[in-house]
Parts: sequence; C-alpha cells; structure tokens
Amino acid sequence: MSYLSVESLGVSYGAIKAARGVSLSIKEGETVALIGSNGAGKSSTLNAIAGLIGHTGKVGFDGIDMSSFPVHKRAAKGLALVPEGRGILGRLTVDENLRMGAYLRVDRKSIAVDLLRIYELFPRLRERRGQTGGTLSGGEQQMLAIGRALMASPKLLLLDEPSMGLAPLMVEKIFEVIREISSSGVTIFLVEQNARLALESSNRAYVMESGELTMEGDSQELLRSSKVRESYLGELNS
Amino acid sequence: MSIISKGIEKIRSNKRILFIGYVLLGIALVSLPFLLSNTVGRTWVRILDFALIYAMLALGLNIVVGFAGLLDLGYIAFYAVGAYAWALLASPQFGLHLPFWAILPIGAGVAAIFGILLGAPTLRLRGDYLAIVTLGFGEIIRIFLNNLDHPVNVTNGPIGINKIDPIVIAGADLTRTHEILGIQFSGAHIYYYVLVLLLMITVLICVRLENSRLGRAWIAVREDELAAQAMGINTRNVKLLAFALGATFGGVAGGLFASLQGFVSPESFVLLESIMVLCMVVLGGMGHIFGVLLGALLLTTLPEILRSTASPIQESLFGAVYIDPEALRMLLFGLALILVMLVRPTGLWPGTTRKQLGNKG
Amino acid sequence: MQKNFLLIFMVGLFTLVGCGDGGSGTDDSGKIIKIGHVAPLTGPISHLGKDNERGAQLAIDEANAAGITIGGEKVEFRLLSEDDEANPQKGTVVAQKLVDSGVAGVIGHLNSGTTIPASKIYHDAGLAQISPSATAIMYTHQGYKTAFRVMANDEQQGKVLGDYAVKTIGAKKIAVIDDRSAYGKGLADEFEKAAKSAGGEIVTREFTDTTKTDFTAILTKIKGLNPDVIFYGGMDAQAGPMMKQVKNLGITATYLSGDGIQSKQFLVLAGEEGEGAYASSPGLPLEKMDGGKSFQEKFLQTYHEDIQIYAPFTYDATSILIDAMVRADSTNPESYLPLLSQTDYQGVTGQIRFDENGDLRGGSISLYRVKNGAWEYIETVGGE
Amino acid sequence: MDIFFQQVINGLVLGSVYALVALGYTMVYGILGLINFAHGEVVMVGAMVALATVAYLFGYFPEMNPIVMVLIAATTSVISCMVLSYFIERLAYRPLRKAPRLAPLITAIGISILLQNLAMIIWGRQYKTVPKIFSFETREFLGANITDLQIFIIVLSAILMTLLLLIVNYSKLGRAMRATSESQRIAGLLGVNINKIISFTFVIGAGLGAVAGILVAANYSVAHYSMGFMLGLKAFTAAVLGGIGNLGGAVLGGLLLGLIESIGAGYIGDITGGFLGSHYQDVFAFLVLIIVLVFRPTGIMGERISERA
Repeated sequence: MSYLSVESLGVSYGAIKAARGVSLSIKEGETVALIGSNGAGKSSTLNAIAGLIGHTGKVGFDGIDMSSFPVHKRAAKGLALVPEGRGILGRLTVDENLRMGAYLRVDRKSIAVDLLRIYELFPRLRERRGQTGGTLSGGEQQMLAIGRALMASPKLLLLDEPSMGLAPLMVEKIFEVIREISSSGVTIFLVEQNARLALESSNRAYVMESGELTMEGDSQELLRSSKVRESYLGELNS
Repeated sequence: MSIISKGIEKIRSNKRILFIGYVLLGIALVSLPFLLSNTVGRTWVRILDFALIYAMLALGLNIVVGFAGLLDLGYIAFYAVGAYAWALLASPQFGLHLPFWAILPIGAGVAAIFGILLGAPTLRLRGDYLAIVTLGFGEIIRIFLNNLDHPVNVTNGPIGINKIDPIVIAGADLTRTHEILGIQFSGAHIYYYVLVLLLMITVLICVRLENSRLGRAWIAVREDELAAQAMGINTRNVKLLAFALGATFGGVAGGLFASLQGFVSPESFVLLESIMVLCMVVLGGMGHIFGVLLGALLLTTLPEILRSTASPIQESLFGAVYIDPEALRMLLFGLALILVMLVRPTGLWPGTTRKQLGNKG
Repeated sequence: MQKNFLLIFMVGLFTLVGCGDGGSGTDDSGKIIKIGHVAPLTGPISHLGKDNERGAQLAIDEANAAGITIGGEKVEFRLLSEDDEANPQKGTVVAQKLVDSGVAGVIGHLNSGTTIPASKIYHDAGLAQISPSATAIMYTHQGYKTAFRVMANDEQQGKVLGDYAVKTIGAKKIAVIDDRSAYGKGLADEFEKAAKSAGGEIVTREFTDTTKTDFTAILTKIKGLNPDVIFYGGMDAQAGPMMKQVKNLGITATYLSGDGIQSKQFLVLAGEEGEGAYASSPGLPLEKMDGGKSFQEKFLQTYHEDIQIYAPFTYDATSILIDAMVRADSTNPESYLPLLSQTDYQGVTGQIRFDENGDLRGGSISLYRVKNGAWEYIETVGGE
Repeated sequence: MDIFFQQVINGLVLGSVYALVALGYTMVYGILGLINFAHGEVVMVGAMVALATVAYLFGYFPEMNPIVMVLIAATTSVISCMVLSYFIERLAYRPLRKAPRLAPLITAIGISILLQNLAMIIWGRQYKTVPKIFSFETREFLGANITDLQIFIIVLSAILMTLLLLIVNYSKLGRAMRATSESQRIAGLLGVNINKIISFTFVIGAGLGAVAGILVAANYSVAHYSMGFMLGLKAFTAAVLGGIGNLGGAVLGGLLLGLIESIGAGYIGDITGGFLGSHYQDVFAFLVLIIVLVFRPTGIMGERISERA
C-alpha cells in the first residue's frame, strides 16, 4: 500500500512544461530520493506535491485524493516541505519560526516537548532562539528549516535540495540529521542534486530528466548502475 | 480585443487601406463636433474638449507611471502649475497679456522645473512611499496656490483668477463664436480642433519616446531598477526625465485649461483629480498609449453620459425615480471602476507585447 | 489607425446618450418653459445644494399652480437641476448643458468658484443668471448684463458685521478665522477691513479648511491672545464643531459669523455650546416677511426637512425670474432681461432691487443670536 | 507655556484617532502591499452606523441607560464594519491578488466612491450630529483644558493599540499574520490558511476603524458621508511616516502627525516670523513627511528590507 501516490502529474509555466506524466509512489517509512540534473523539474514536482504550485494529474496521500487541496490543507494532512532556499521567515525569531512549524497542532504540551527535542537536535538553534531568522548563517537556516518542518510532526517530509549552498562539513551534518529522522520512522521524499549523497541516504530513488521520470529503483542498485554513475555521479566509464 | 488587434495588424500591413483609414479618421475627427452638437448638444463639444485635455494629462502621467513605473499621486500639481502660469501671464491679475505662443513654452518649462523639484528629493524612494510623497507635493502646491494672496497677493487665493486671455490667433479670440465660410463655430468647437491637433502631437511624442533609447531605459527601470543600473543606465537621470517630461505635458494641458475656462481657482486641482487621472491611465491600460487615451475619454465622458441617463434608466426600469440621480450617477461610476478592473485587471486595452509586465513578483 | 476603434466605441456611447435623452417626454398641459438650476448635489456641501434646488422647485410649483400665461399661451415651468460638484470645470460643462437644453434662465450656481466661470457661458448665450448665494464681488463686476444675485455680497455683509463687532458688541481685540474657501475668505477679508476702520484691532488671522473638524490648534493659539470676538468666515458644518471646541477650551470670546452659519444645522451641530453665537443673514427674517412663514411651512411639509440656508434665496430668485418673464410677456431673454434688471419685488428675503452691476441694491442685513437653542432676531441693518 | 501643553493635548487626541485608522492601513499594506483607499470610508460607515443606532435607540427606548445604548451602538457599528470590510476584500481585492499592482488600487477607489454615495443615499446629505446622551466634564490639567471624552479617546486608543500589538507579537494568530505578511508562500506551507488570515486582517483593521469613526464623531459631534476620505488620507500619511507595514510605526506616525499638525498650526506663524500662518498647517505636515523619508526612505520604524512589489 503506497503512502504517497502521484499519478501523471504535470506542471507548466505558461508554455513551458516543467514536469509531465510524473507517476511515483512512496511507502510508509521509506526514504525516497529524486535525483536529476539542474532544471530537470525536480523542484517543480516537489512543489506541486506540496501544493505550492498548480498542477494536473493526481496526488494521493494516505488514501485521500489531495489533487484539489490548496497548500495549507495538504499541510494539515501531514505534508511538510522544506523548500529550496529554506524559506526562513527572516523577521520572526528562531523560536517563532519553530513555533510556526507547529501552527496546525493544538496540543501545547506535546509541542513543548517537540520544541525541546529540536533544540537538542540542533543546539546551535537553542543558542540563537531569540535572534531573527534573517540573521542566521546558511547552515543554521537549513537546520531551522528542517527543525521547523519537524515541528509539524509530519507524516511525510519533503526536502528540497537540503545541501545547496552549504559547506561540506555542514552538508554532512544535515544528512546525518536526515538519516536520524528517517530512522525515527518519518517518511521522507528527498530532492537532491548531489546524487551520491541522496542515494546513499535513501532506500529507493527516481531519476528525472527534462520533466519526465526515466529510472526508478533501489538506491544501492542505482548507485551501481552505469548510467547513473555516468550522468549523475561524475564517473567516467573506464 | 485580440481579434481587433489582429485585424489592426492586417490593416497595418496594407498601405492602401491604411491610407484610407487615416483619411476616414481625419474626416471623423473633423466632423465629430458637428455630429455631436447636432445630435446630443453643444455641451458634448465642451465635454470633448475637457476629455482631450484629460487625455493629454493622462498621457503625461502615463510616462511617469506607465513607462517609468513611478507611482505619482500628485500629478495634478503640474496641471495646476501650467494653469496658473498661464493665468498669471495673461490676465488682468498683473496686467500681463503675453501671447499664447510665448506662454505655452513658459508654462511647460515651469512645470518641468517643478517636475524635477519633485523628482530630485524622492529618487531614493520606491513604490508607495513615493506615492505618498507625490501626494503631499500635490497638496503643498494646491495649498500654496490657495494661500498666496497674503502677504503679497499673487494668486488671488481661493477666489481665483478671472478673465484669463484665450488663445488669440490672427486677432481672433478662439473662445468666441466665429463664422467661417458661413458655418458657425463656437468657442468650444474651435478649441476642439486646437486640442485635437495638440493631442496628436502629444501622441506622436509619446510613441517616439516609447520607442527611443530613453523609453527602453524607463521600461528597464520599471521592471528592475538594480538590473537597469547594472546595465549602465543612469537611473537617476532617467527617472528625473520621466518626471520632467510628464510634468511638461501636465503644464501644457493646464495652460490650455486655463485659457479655455477663462478662470482658474484652486478648487480645480484637488487630490481627487490626481486620482481620476491615475484611474484613466490604469483603467485604460497602463503603459499603452492608445489604451490610456481610451481610459481618459471613457472616464471623462462616462459621468456625463450617466448624468443624462441615470434617471431615464431608473424610470424605464422601475417606473419612477427612487434614487437621487446624482447619487446614482456616482454610484454607477464607482461600480464601473470596480467591474472593469475585475474583468480586465490589466486595463481595457493593454499593450499587446507588454501584457504580462508590471505584475507582482 | 487604432483610433478607429475608439471612434466606433465613442459613437456607440453617444447613441446611448441620445436614447437616454429621448426619454423625457412632454406633457400637454401647456408650453414647457425650462428653468435651469445648478448647485453641488454630490460632495461635502451637497446638503446646501439640495436645499437650493428645493427652494427653486417650490417657486416653480407655485407658479405652475397659479396658471401663468405668457405670450397668450398657458405655460408650465419645469426645473432642470444640474450638479456641478462644486468643481469649476464641471460648472462650465453643466452651464453649457443647460444652454443646450434651451432653458429660459438659470438659478445658480451655489459657490462663487463655479458661478464665475459659468457666468461667461450664460453671458455668451444671452441668458439671465441669478445666483442665490455666490457672494464674491467679482461675479457681478465682470460687466455682464446677464449676471444677478439676490444676496448681499461679501463687501456689504462684511461691512455690517465689522461695524457690529466693534460698535455694538464693543470688541477691541478681534481674532479672525476663515475656511480658505472663496466665500469664507471673501467675507473674512471684508470683515477685517470694516472692523479695522471702525477702530478694532485684529490680533490674529487664522485659517482652516472645509474638510477639517478639528480646530483645537488654532483655537488654542487664539485663546492665548485673549480676544473679545472671534469672527469666522465659513459654513455651519465647520462652525458647529468649532463652537464646541471654543467652549471646551474655555474661551470666553463672543463668536460671530456670517450667513453661512445662520442655519438650523449650526444649532444642531453646536448644541448647548452654540449659545450666545452671533450670525448675520442678508435680507429680513422670514417670520417678518409676507409669505415668509407660509414658505417655511410649505417647505417643511413638502420635503420633511428644515430649510438649510439659501432655499429662501433660490425661491426668491426663481420668483423674480418668472416675474420678469410675465412682465415682459416673453420667455426670450432679450425681452425679459431689461425688465429683470428693473425688478422691484417683495420677496420672502426682503425687497429685491438690482443696481447697475446686478447686485442687490441696498441689501439689508439682519443680525441674530443663539438663545435657548434657537436663532433670535436682533435687528436689521441697512436697507431702505 | 500652558498653551504649548494644550497644543500637546490637542495633538494627542487627534493623533490617537489617526493612529487607530493608520493601523488599519498598515496591517492591510503589510500583508497585501495594497493601499486600501476604501479604509477611510469604512471609518465613515462606522461613525454613521453608530450614530443611526444611537438615534434609533434614543427614539424608541429613551429610558435606556446611556452606557448600554453606546455599547449597543458601538457593537453594531464594529460588527457592520467588519462584515463590510470582509466583503470588500472578498469581492474587490481577492480576485485581483495576482493582477498588476495598481489594479486593486483602482477598485479601492471605486469602492470608496461607491460607499460614499451609498452612505449619502442611506443617511442623506445632512451633517449628522451626535445626540447628547452624556455630559462630559471639562478638566483643568496643568493649565490646559481637557474633556473627559478626550481622556477617554486617548485611553481607549492606547488600550486597543496595546491589545493589537500584544496579539500580533505574542499570539499564534499574530505569528501567522506576521508570517503571512512576510511570505504567503511559506506561511501556506506551514499550514496557514492565507485567505483566512487576510480576511482577519481586514476585519480587525475595520473594527479599529469603526472605533476611530465613533470616537471622531463623538469628539466633534458631527458625522457626514464625506468625512472618511480626508481622515483616511491623513491616517495613511501617518502610516507611511511611521514606516508602512509596521504596527508600532503606525501608532508612532499617527501620534506624531497629530502633534505636528497641532503644534505646527500653533507656532508656524512665530517660526516663520508671521510670513506663513496656520493655513500652511498641512504643508508643514507634508514637509516633515518628506524630510523624514529623504533621510529614512522606509519611514521612521520601517525596516530596510527589500521593497515588496
């Protein structure tokens, strides 16, 4: 039984078709990666699933057809997207950003517990809890973005390019956290240009090329596939 | 509208049809006042005069708002400056009676200087901050005009300046009725031709400007000021030029208004007038010269049309006049503004190429 | 080329107008004589405009009820009322519209600012124009034989008020406020002149405008100068709240103003604080005039609202216009204009005669004071 | 010196009202980037509805306790304005959210004209006066006169403004409003129903506007269908002066504008050696605005963050 099921999803900007005929499915508890080159339509697909942009086709989640849902209703059903560029609310403090993550939750006690958990996960954020989001460094903002998404206690976490623009050390740290989240049982759908990293930290993966899915499979297998190695891992066939 | 635009494209490509079109247009423009005064009354010639003056104003504001993207809510100030320049230089106020060909450039020049005066300190401001400052500027000018009767009497204050000279050509006062070739031409009628001529020149200048280096620079500034700067455009000068040129048109229109009316007082230059001119620009199709013309003609004639139709419509619909026709007239006017924007958010006749521009990011 | 489209559009619109105009049918009860009326019917002073229109309408109704015959034909008068929005430009448009509609004469406009530019159009058309309330001196001093007014101008009224402030109230120090309208400034200027020449001292001249309701700043300043009289050149809508603020600030000076505040509206707006305020009004009090009382009652009966200020003046203006037509036995301005200028008519506002400019000759000015929440007549100055 | 203090009090009363109205402008601007020109008319409707209600109650239940009467009238007025504002946003602004920036400005002007003339049809052309149901004491305070009503205006405005600032800064709803004003996209992702927040913003602004309308009508004891436009404009100027989009700025701008107008009118003659008088009061206010903006292009408390739209 698939948790997230996408059927023939299409996204277009005016005459330009960013994604077409995208069909994919994710099972509960899985971490699935979507890799592809720059401009392949990965982010568009992810944004469409989250409801940020209009799309054709069907998006089903947890047995409900969400295709006609606006973005906030999808969030209410348990989707949380960490958007490309992190989407930090620069005028709100770190603490407020995290609390905004829990906007749809009503149980104050469990929110407080989760907040403590996030601060344990990212001690840097605790240090800067009173600072506005705009004053954080890129890595800190990424932590905040992920932390904020977790505050929603999502059923499905959508991550858009979490490694972008970060120093290698920070990238490692972020992916460590992602693996930790995954192991705690949250379903994750990850879009990443750094294909190696993505495949190494996922169970399954899809490959996207100019708006269409071209490959699908077990991440380990894809890591070994010559086509993937050639096109996305920068290794030349010897 | 796209069908019409396509039709226009087709006609444009055919030189003969184009020529015939121009001739027909010319005949239509010349005969329009005759047509109007014989069917719906001479008032309509006067209304048309004011419509043409407002068209000129709207085209001027279009340079500032439509081309350069600077939201100006005090545009009527330049109209006021032009009108008062004419009034002071050609009336018994100071006993000066300069001929129109001397005042018109003076009025335009003074208005342009005021345009720069407004532009210079506000260049750093963007968007709605600029809007409120220009609004304040417009009010400041009006307040000064209203109060410069003391301690030295310059403008006569709220009482206004009367007996302003009309345009005089070859000894003929253009606001009086003249008989030419046995046909009676009223003052409003003769002014109509003067205004049509000047409006055509204005349109021509606008078209030229739009397609010039400067016009492209304005559009660059409007779309993305930083990028424009990066491209090597001197955004400061370009913006100042937009203010100055827009103001010039306003100044000329103001002078014509003063001479047609024969009387100016600060009541004619209230904030609501600025807002109305802005409505003409936006409603017609911001940045598109012919759209702006359409907007100006519509918004000046619509209240007058409603003036004569508000009660008959009521009577025919409900059998009696229930709502005060004056209130109904303005009611319908407000409603028209809302509905037009809801149905056509880019204006009635937006430019075909730039339809998408000016959108929110 | 694209203009052709515009043209089609415009012609379409005008056709619509044509249809609209066709709607006004003609009755067969007599020859229709149209009389124009102009005042602002929308905007901040539209209440005065409507009041004017009603006064004129009452005069028309009475004339029709009397069954007047002109040129051997039974005639029916009809009022064509237009809105000039207190905007000079609109003023000339509606003036032209009235001329086009073939009116036999015009009552209006209300404001000096619209009356003056419109007067040129009426003059060019040779039509009589009688303004009930435009008091700017300039209006009748343009050399137009077609311009009349049935109200004392600023000079006449300002002089009476200035004298009254110094000689009767006994003011030594006077503060003057005006609302920066043509009316308010004109009256305040003339008052200032007269008060000075009568020996009063003007301690300050302050200003407000017709959109304001807060006057505390200028009143506070005036309070510091401790004048005996505060003169206000302006209208009731401002004077009412101003009066309240005068009292709230603890100012004890006598409040004095012109016809613009001599209204029921002022009494209502100023409330208890209006007690003791003086105001003038051209002409004689309605109660003292023949037909004045009945006019007042008829007005209330017909419109279920009190007279604001100028309705009696439009009533008189309309009556003398009709009277001149009857005397000339013609509705042609060429015939009745000379007779109009020789008017000697007992109106509800007083005896109406014109001087060579079209100004009211020897216009009398009456003074009133608020007592127990009503305007109490004090005396009439001037007149013959 | 007592005159100066009186001018300060005058300015504070005027400024409190400006600030209340300015908050409505600034909230809507902060969230939509729209100059809601119709806000002034909403203030007018607030005053008119309250007045009509009081007149009705006074006519039919003359025995009613005046405080109850005023409370009923104020509630009616606030609710009517909220409903009105909700529908204005729904019908005239929401369909234009993706339209060019100036399109909603024109519909706002249309709404403004519409409301004024509707009010004229409903309530007539007369200036309406507030029936005297309370009598207010005038107090002497440090040599200045101040009525109980004026004290009430200052205090009530201060309470409402504090309440609003508390809500916006410390409640979940307030966080959502701030999030929406910063980025509708991100707020939506976090589960915020943008439309609801925008409606809420309009409704709150309208409520404050209605209160301001009632206070203006009560203080000057006059209301008219044309009263909203200038008041709205002044308030908008105040909002810009303080830094539009910033609530604290609106309050500061409003108070400052009130003080500038009142002190300006009182002293402009002395400052300019009698050359300029109180008729330049508004010139003075606008000059201060221009000077402030020249040195701080985003207003006194405005943030130096890239301009929206």
